[in-house]
Formats: sequence, structure tokens, C-alpha cells
Amino acid sequence: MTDETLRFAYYPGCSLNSTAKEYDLSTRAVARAIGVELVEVPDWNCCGASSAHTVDPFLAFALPARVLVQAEEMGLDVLAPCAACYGRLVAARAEAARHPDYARRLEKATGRRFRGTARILNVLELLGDERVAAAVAGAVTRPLEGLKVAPYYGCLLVRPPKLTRFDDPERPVTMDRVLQAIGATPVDHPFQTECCGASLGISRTDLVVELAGRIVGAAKLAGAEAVAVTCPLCQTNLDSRQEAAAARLGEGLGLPVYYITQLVGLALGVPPARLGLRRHLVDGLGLLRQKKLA
Amino acid sequence: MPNNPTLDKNMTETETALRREAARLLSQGEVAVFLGHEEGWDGVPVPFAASTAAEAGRLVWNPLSAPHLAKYLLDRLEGDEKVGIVVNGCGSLALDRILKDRRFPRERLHVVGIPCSGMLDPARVAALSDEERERVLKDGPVDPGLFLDRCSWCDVPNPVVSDTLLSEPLPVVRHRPEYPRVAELEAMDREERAEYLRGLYERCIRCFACRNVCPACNCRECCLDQWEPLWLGRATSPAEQQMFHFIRAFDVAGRCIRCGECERVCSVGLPLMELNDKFLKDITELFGVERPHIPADVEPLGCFEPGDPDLEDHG
Amino acid sequence: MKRVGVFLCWCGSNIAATVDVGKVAERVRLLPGVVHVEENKYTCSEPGQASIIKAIKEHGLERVVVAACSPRLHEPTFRRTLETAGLNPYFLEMANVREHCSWVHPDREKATDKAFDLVRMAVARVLKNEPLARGSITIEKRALVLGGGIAGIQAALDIADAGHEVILVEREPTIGGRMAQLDKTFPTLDCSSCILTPKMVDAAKHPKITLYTYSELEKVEGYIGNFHVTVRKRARSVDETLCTGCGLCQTKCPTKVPSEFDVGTGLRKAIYTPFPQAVPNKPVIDRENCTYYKTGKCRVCERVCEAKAIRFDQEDVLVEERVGAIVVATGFDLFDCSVYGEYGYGLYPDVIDALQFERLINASGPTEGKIKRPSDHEIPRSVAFVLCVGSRDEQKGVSYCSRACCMYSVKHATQYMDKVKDGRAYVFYMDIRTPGKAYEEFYKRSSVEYGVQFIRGRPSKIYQKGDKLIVKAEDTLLGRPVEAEVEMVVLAPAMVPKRDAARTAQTLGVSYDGFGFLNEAHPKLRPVETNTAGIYLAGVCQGPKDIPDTVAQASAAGAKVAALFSRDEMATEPMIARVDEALCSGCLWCKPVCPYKAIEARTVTEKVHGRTVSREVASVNAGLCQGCGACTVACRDGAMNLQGFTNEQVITAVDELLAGLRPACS
Amino acid sequence: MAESAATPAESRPPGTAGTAVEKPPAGEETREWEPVIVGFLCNWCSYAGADSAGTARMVHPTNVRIVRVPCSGRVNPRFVLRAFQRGADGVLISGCHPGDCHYSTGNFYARRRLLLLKGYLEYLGIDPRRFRTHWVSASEGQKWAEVVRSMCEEVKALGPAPSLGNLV
Repeated sequence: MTDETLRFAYYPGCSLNSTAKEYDLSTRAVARAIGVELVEVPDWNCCGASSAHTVDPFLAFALPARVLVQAEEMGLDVLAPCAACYGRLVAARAEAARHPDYARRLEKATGRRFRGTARILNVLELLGDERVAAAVAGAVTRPLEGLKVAPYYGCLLVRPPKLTRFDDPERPVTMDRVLQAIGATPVDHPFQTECCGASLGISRTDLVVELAGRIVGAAKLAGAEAVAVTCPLCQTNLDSRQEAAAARLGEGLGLPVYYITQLVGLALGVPPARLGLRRHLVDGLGLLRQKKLA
Repeated sequence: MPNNPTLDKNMTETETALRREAARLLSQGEVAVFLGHEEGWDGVPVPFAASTAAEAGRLVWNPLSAPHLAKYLLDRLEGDEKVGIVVNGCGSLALDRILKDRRFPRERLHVVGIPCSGMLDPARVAALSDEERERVLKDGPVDPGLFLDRCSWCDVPNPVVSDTLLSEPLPVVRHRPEYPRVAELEAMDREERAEYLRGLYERCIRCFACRNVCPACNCRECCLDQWEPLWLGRATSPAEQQMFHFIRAFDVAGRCIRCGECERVCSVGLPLMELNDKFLKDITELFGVERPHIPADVEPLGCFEPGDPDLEDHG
Repeated sequence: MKRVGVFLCWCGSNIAATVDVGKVAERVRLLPGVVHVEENKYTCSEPGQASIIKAIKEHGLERVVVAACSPRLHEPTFRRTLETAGLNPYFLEMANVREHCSWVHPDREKATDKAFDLVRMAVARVLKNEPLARGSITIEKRALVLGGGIAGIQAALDIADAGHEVILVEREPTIGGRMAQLDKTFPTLDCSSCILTPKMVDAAKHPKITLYTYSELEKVEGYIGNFHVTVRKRARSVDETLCTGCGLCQTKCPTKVPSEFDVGTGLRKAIYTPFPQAVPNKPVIDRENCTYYKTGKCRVCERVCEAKAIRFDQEDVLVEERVGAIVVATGFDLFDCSVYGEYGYGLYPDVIDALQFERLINASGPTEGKIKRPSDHEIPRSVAFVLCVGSRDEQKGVSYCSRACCMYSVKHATQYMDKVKDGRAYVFYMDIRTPGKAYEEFYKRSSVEYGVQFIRGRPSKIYQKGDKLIVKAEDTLLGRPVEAEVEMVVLAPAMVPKRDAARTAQTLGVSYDGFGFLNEAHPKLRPVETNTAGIYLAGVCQGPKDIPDTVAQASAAGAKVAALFSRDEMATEPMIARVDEALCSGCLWCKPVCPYKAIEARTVTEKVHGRTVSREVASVNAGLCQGCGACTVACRDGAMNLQGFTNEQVITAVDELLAGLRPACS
Repeated sequence: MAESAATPAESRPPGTAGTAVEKPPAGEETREWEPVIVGFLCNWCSYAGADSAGTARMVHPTNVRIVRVPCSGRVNPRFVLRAFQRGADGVLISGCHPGDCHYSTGNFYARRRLLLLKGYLEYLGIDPRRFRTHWVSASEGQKWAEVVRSMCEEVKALGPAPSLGNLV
């Protein structure tokens, strides 16, 4: 296995196709740089996150399951960078075991059989994989020395632990390790897995500003200069609420919120322009230039 | 996942090596007797015990050397002389069965192993025309249907017990056994299946050949032969035959090596593995034993998990 | 055919009102073997039993069937009756025509039919009964007590006071166990070591008690009355007979390591006694940390020892002992609080566990009883006590309640408030459980008199903010989230079995539950026995409990042992497994299914064709076998049979029942 | 008649449950057919549970005939098939709840054996509703009565067990 090229079915999902384009760009760039092959799942569809499972349990299963069926047919494990997509895919696989009739209904609807053979990985699982971690460590050309980054995992990636089975849900460490591997300094802070409130972004903006502000505030208090995330919603939320939160807290925040893949890409020598670093609201490039990292 | 059995092209050389090794063991006094096959009256190898180096010259190893030899060890329980025996992959499972059941001391054995890529079913070969048979046995190619059933799914080409190997070990591809015949029966409705099985029990003539050949049926005195309690009534009736085959299947459940010898020797051609396979399949499905036909230090019925499926679920 | 007598009981109207006993008698008379049928109003009464004895003699009865109540009630009664009449007591069968018939089947006709069937089955079965004899085994009147905590000490003292020798084995260098680490005990607040140390000394001084500290159980063989145990006395590197316990070596030893006894809150030396009152008060050298063992240099202790007691070359010694009973009192460990990442145990220095708090408030602890928080040695102005860390949490911990944490946390909060008058103490709880004498009152006092604040809610997160800790929880009584800013947090971890509890259980051959607590024989009626005869349980190794319960159970175990030792011999039940060696193939597949490790291989020698050959067969240890019969099913050729429930007997009962149903069939 | 039966058939007195359909005994009205169910009960839990049902006078059908065994682990699957062969319409095995075995692990082994047996009986064409296993503790008299009631109803609805051969 070690001699083979690692290949994954790549499921970008809707976010990475739009607001989180830089997550898509940087994930692909990192993969290329370390020789991991990503094959986009053909004809993929929305995972149904946030809306489907509040409406129709079968639909909530069928949407991600169809994506998994496509991946199975490719004979590959699936990489799903978006934390929400990841959560839905993992949930679908568990649902299939619990409701055998779901698989039958799906087969009826799509004419294809869901077997649940494909493994589902998030970006941190990929980067945490022994072989990948070794490849990254070996390919770092521009260590992010002196950059103090607060890892922020968010609530979806590690929960529910029975489904995700990935890292400790309260005190995860995978991102810390990745940050260390690329030469950055991970900064411990108490709200690494706290909810950022993204799903209430429109209905209860007041709450969200408080939640997001608390997370970024704690990171800053702990000495971080930037935040690293793995979820498009977290990124958008933490990035866009800082101004309002700062106004409320009465102190400036202004921490750039990077996707972990952007930081890894940077350390691997990918040109900043290819990582979408200009797409953030809180300027992502200034800090890096100041630190002579970009 | 099916297997693609083939015939070893070097069997003649292996046979020569076998004779040489057996002769050496016998003449140097390492073993007192060597269990192998000799050519039978119809050309099909039959079990043979060579006691001298000269007799070792009668040993054969060819595509029809199907009969397992391990069970003949029980005839040599008394005494303390060493016994030589030749086994291929599945033959070694039979031998391991006897060893795991503590029915013969390992230290009294010298096991000569032969990696095996497939053996032909003597009955199927016998049914061929003379030229066909000649061609098949000489240089192939061989219709896959002529192989023993067990070769079609075997993933133990190399002996699991041996002291010397006569040829290089073969590559192994592990796979989960499948049980298509059981699945077929399970798909029948209950009455249909009962009727089908009743038909089988009616044909059974209680010759006990299945028991006698079975490496897992190795008791000192079979319960089926006992009078008190009379486990098995003496009347010949489908019900008693059902009891007979049930007792046998349950007794080997978890210990059956799936060699299919019972089926091969059945004098009325009953598909007996349909009974044994059901247990093997259920053992995998209920207790998660992936390859239940491989003899293990703990048998599935000699252990348990607190989380085994609950029995009461069915109302 | 044997001559069978059948005695049909009316049980007053209990049976006779529903079952037509006369009609049953009429049919039973025709059964093969039956030579005598008799109805009695109360068969179990004196006259009823007398009539059985009379009939046995008059009619030469060889087998007896009593159709009456459940055999679980009167089987022993009627067995004695048979014995009185000179018959083997096991020539009896009972048909349960009361509990299983007359009481539950009001339809007279159907009940009568069923009663007849039950008698019919009993008659057929009794003809297959074999004479059985009770065996007897001698009892070695010495006990092994495993574990020298309060449970082990109490059990050892009780047994020794009854006049029997006791071997007390303790893994640590001293006896005393967990209780020695505690400061005060609830609800009376008396000093733990003040009440424990005298008992430790009593145990050490008792002429009947042999103490093996720094020792572990290696092997157990045998059965009730006759255990052979092997104890490994680990090398102390100190000659106990020479050492005077002066303590100079400890003072001079240059190596300091965190003290296990102080749960890491203090330091000890590489040569050490865990605490000043240790019994025996003789140090051990911790070879893993000792400079001499690591580098070959130092030997300071040897130089300063005036008694010349240091023995660097001492080796472990295996001691073999014969004992008749074993009391297991191996205690517990605490749940690892760092499993709760959200509480920051191990990450924030001021989040500690309850045992560490005990050491902090203990006058002989590292802070001499001053409550100082670990980070800056300041007295915390506020403390949060968090209950159920691990307990009652199926997600991350264990499902059970650890029983003592509510009370000791209440005690901690009280003690804290007592020492820090202007402090604030919060207790975060799910439920406060106070089932014990004066416990509820103690809890009430803590809030009314000491002002401890109780918040009903399990914290969701604890994090550091500056030099304070923030405890986030929901106050479920108010239905509001709360955030308490405190200067120290004390977590109450679940009590969990010793790390190696399962191995201990396997060594002893006793069963344990899914957590690793040792199983009692019956949760209500046999709470100190195990299913292995002669092995008893005391203390938390069986399940979480507080000190009073532990001591009560230890004394109960001691009483059980004393009762066992009051006799020279004990009778064994004959209804156990038996091997027909002629049949046995020696495969020993019966062995793994035996819960009592009662089956072993045995070599038999026999003559075959004039030659002497030997082979292995299964053999059942009558002292260990309890007669469950699991082995009989694992035995394919029927060599293993269960006396009293033989294959023949079961089959006969089934055959008789079903054959009788279709009389016209051929 | 099986050779193993201890006594010649002629010596048997007539008239018990189960006989009516095949041959009504002389002089009696044809009664409704009643199934015969053989119950193997462990001494410590289920037999005691049946006793509790009795003590509490919990009325239930008469069809189950109990064979007492020390533990469900003592039940040899051969006994079960034997019962079916000789004409039982149902077999009921009852023991302590898993984890509560008087002998600590007997019923765990029983469970493995009986799980296999259950699948096999169905494979042999015996309706699985005719073979039941329940865990009934000594205190569960109510449950025992329920189990008997529901099993009797179910087996009664199924009718007499099909005879396999000329044994019964």
C-alpha cells in the first residue's frame, strides 16, 4: 500500500463550489503537492445538510447515500472536506445499518445498490493519516515559523463521537499536530469545539455574534494571531462576525480565519494566489506578509 | 469469492520426492509407518500405510489423491511409535482437527506437506470417457467442474501443519467463505424445504460412511452406537435419519473443516454439506467467526460474548 | 423392574380442590413399575412421612415418587424421609402438582390430566435414578485474605479472633489501603487514620495473622477447604528482620519522585515508606527510580543504615500456603478524570480529583492540612466540587452510581467552608444520594450551617480564564445556564475496579461483571459469597461502597469463613458431573465451558490387547463442580454426564411424556 | 412406536391432553385439540419463576409440561429435536437472564447453542414459532404465565406439528 499512490473520491459539496472556493482550491493544491490523487465524484449532488434531515428522514439518508454509491462504484474511499457534508455522509452510512429498508428504497429509486463499503474521511483525518503526515512533513519548504494559530474544530467534525469516531470530541489534537508539522505554533484555547452558531446566522444574529466573538476572543486572549478551521460555515461565520463582535466586546479582534489546507499549502510552497487567500473578509494576506510567510 | 483450482504441473516430481522422503523416514527409523496413498484397483488412489522403504515406492501423488488420511491415525493410537503422514492444504486441516481435539499426540507425527492448487473428484473423473480421462490426467486443460467442491473455495493451499514441505508454498488469497447451497435452501419456503430434506432422509441407508470418514467425528465411541441412552432409535425411518444427521451436524458445528469428505463418500449421494454448511454459515453470521472451518484453539461453542445476539427477540 | 411407590398429596384442598387426586391414583396404579399408590392429606406432615416410611418397608419399595408441591420446597424433606427408611435419598422424584398445576389451572379435568402426566414422567424418571452418595472433604482451617485495606484488615481480624490462622497479603509496602489516604470520614467527621491505624497495628500484632506486604497473589489451585496458593513476596531490598524503621535512609536518599500515596500532590524518596504510620514500618526501595539500580552508583542508604539492613541483591520469593478459604478484598481504582477533556483535568493545575483533595486537607499531607491550590499555593477563595465524573455516564464513564461521592463531596465542601471562612463552595450534582444513617442530616447541615451552594446540573465545560476557572453548567432547577468563577475545582471520580481486577478474578476462578467488579453468588441472599465455593468478597472489589458498608461486608465474610471452619469436614453435593472414562476421548472441549475450572485432564492407564497404554481423559474435581451441566452438552459422546440429571433421565422424561400422549400409535 | 420407549403402548392408560384429534379415547367426547409443549426450565430462575406464578395463582394454560434441569446450559439440542420427533407441538426453553445465571456463565453457552439450534430447526422445516427461548427470573411469575399463554395460543393456531416420519 505504501508504494501506491493514495487515491480518494473527492466530494467537494456545494460550499466548496461557491463561498468556500478557497477551501476547494487549497485542498486540491495540497493533495497535488504531496502526491495524493483526488478524483471528483462524478455527478455528485447536495448532501442535504441542515435542511433535509429536518424534513424527511429518508431523503436525509438518500442524498448522501447516493453520493456514497457513486464513490463505491469508483472503489475509493471518500474525502469530504466540508464538516457538514462529512457529518451527513457518516450519518448515512450508520442509518443504512439501522434501517435496512432505506437501502432497498434507495435501490428502487436509483437502481443502484448501497453497500456502505467506502470509508469517509475529513480533511484532518486525511492529514492525520500516517502516510500523508509523513508526506507533508517531507514536503514542507516554507515552515510557518512564528505563526501562532488557534485550532478551531467546530462542533460538527467530532460529533456525535459514535458516528465520527475521530479524535477526542472535547479535546481534539489532530489539528494541533498538523500545525506543528508545518512549523506553526498551535495555541490552546478553551473553545475549540464549541458551536459557532452558524446555523442561526440569519434568524438570531445577536446570538451568533456573541458565540463567534467568544471563540475568536478566547483565541486572541490565549495569544493567537489567527484561527484555523475545517468547515466552510465556521469560516464564514468567524470571519464575518468579527467586526460586530469587536464592537460589542469593546476590543479589537481582527484574526484572520484560515482553512487548515490554506496554511498547509502555504508551508508546502504553493503560491498564495493559488490558495484563495484574498477571499477572506479579515485580511488573510497582511499577517502572512508581515511575518514574511507570503 | 470463488477460487480457480488448477492442477499442479509438477505432480510427478512431487510424487518422486514423496517416495524418496517416505523411504528416508522409514529406513532411518524416524517413523515406523508412513500414511499415504497407493494406486487402487481402478486407478484411483486409496489410503495405504507403508512400513518399509520398499513399500514407500508404492506411494502415489496425483490429481486424484483426494482421500484425507488423518483419520487413519486413530487406528494407531496405541503404542508409541512415530507415524509419518502426507497432507496437502485441506488434508492438514483434517489433521489439525484431530490434533486440536487432542486425539493424537503431535510429537508422534512426522508430517510431510504438499502445497496443493486443486484435486479432482474421483467420481467425476470416473464418469468421463477413457480418452477424456487420459487427457485430463495427463496434460489438461481441466474443466473446473471436475475438481472437488472444496477446491472451488479453498484458501488453504499450504498445509497448516507440517514438518517438511515437498514444494514451494503457494500464494494465498484469503476470502470469506460463501454458502450458495445453503442460501438456495434458505430461499425455499419452509414446507418445500422440509419436504426436500425428508426426501434426503428417506434415502439415507445409515451406512455411517459419513461419520467414519469425518475428521471431526473422532470419538472413542460414537453416541450413535450407544444403547443407553439410546440417542438414535434403531428403526429405519426418516425421523431417525433426521436425528442421525442432526446429531452429527451439531456435534461437528464449530469443528467441521468443510472438507466435504462426508458427501464424497456417501453411498447414496446425499448432499450432506448442505447440513454442515448451515451451521458454518450461522456461526459466521451470529458470532462473527470469519472462517469457521479453520480449526482454532477455542471452538465457537466453547466460548461466548456477553453481547451475542439475544435469543428472546423472537416473540 | 424396580418397585415404585407413588404418594399423592392433597395438600389439604390446595391440590385436591382442583386435581381429582383419586382419578390420578387410579391411572397411576397401571403404570409399569408402580406397586403402591397412596393419597395423603399432607404428605410433608409427620404422619405423611411416617406413611412413606411404612410403605417403603411393607411393600419393599425401591423408588419413591411424591406428587405434591415444588421440589424446591420439600425435596430435601422427602430425601431425609427416604434416608430414614433406609433408602438412598436420591431414589426420590417429585411431581410438582401444586405450583405448576392445581394453583394455576382451575379447569379440573385439564388439571387432572396434567397432574397425571407429571406423575407419569416422574415415575419413568425415578426408574432411571441411580444411588448417589454425598462426599466429604476435609477443611484446612487457615484463611487467605487478599488485600490489606480496611476490608481485608477487618476480615482478617474477625477470622483471627475466631481462632483461625490468617495470611494477609497486600500489594503495597504497607497495609491500610485507601482509608489511610483519607482525612476525615463522613458523616461523623472522625479522623480516618485515628480509627484505622489501631486496627492496622492489631492486624500486624495478632498472633494468628501473618502479614505479607509488597506481595502479590501468583497462583491459586484446589477448591474449598483445600486451596494451594502461591504468593510472590516482592523484593523490598531491605531485610525486614534487621530494619529498625529509624527512617534515616529515607531522609538521606537523594532521589525524589511523586508520591503515589499523596496522589502526586507530594514527593517521596526512592527508598520509602508510603506514610509515617505504615505497617510494617519498614521501607522498600523503588527499583525503577533508585539511582543505584539505574546507574550502579549511590548506595547512600546502605552507608547510613546502622542496622545494615539494605539488601540490593534481594530477590522475589515465592511462598506456598495451604488455606481453606479466601477472602478477596482487593479494593478499587479511581476513574481517570482526563477522559473528560472538557473538564481540563491534567491540563489546568487547579482542577484536581477528590483523593488529591483528601491529601490537601490532611494534616499529615504535603500541605499539612492547608488547602492550597497547586498552581500558586494560594488558598482558593472559591471551590467547585463536581460530582459524577465518570459515574452514571454511559457515554464516557460507567453506568453505575459510585455511592460514596455525594457524601464525601459534601464532606469536602463542609471541610473547606470550615477552613476558609469567607470562601465559597459550589457542589455541582445530578442527584444528592444520602442513603445511610445520619447522612441526610449531614448533607442538610452542609448547606444550612456551612453555606455550601448546591447546583443541580452537570458541568458542560471547565476552562481557564486568567487565574480563575470558569465552570459552565445548566442549573436544571432554575432552567438557566450558570457560569461559576472559581479558584479551584475538585472532581469526584467514579470508583472503578482495580486495573487488574479481571486477572485477579481469573487467577481465583471467580466471575466478574462487565466492569470488572467481582460477582457475588446472589445479589440479595448471598452477597459475600462468590460462585466459587470457599471464596468470599469484601469491600469495593465487589462494587462501590462506603466505609461502613465495606466493614460490614468484611465482617460478614469473616463470619462465613469462621462458620466454614467450625467443622472439620464438609459434605459435597453428589449432583455433579461425572466422567465415564471408558467413553471419554480426552478432547477436553468440556473444559472451557466449565465456569468453575473443575475439569482437568487426567492420565489413565489401561490394558489393551495385553499391552499397558495410557491416555488422557477429563476428570471432574468434586470440590469445585457445582453441577450446572454445561459440560455435558459440550461432550459429544456422552462420556460426561450429570448425576441426578443424566442424559437418560432427561430423555426418559421427554419420551415418557410424548409416548404416553399417543397410546394408539405404533 | 419407538424402540426406546420404556414400556409397551398397550399398558398405558388412556386419555391425556393431545390425544383427542388422532383417536378419541372410548367413552369420551371429542375434545378440542390441545397442543403439547415440552418446557426445559432451569432450576434456579425459571422453574422458580413458574413456582412464583403458582404461588401467586396466575392462571395459565395447561399445555406446558416442565422438565427441570439445573441450568439452561444443561439443555442438549438433541433433547429438543427428540421432543419434536416424538410428537411435541412446541418446545420452550427458559433460563436465567443472560448475566444472571446461577452458574454465572451457563446461559451464555446455552444462548450460543440455542441460537444455532433455532436457525437449524427452521432450516429443517420446523416452524420457528414452535421453538421458543425466554429468560424468566425467579421473581417473574407474571412473565412466565404470559410466556405460556402466548406460546400456547400461537402453537394452537399453528395446529399439530407435522409428523416427520413414522416415529410418532
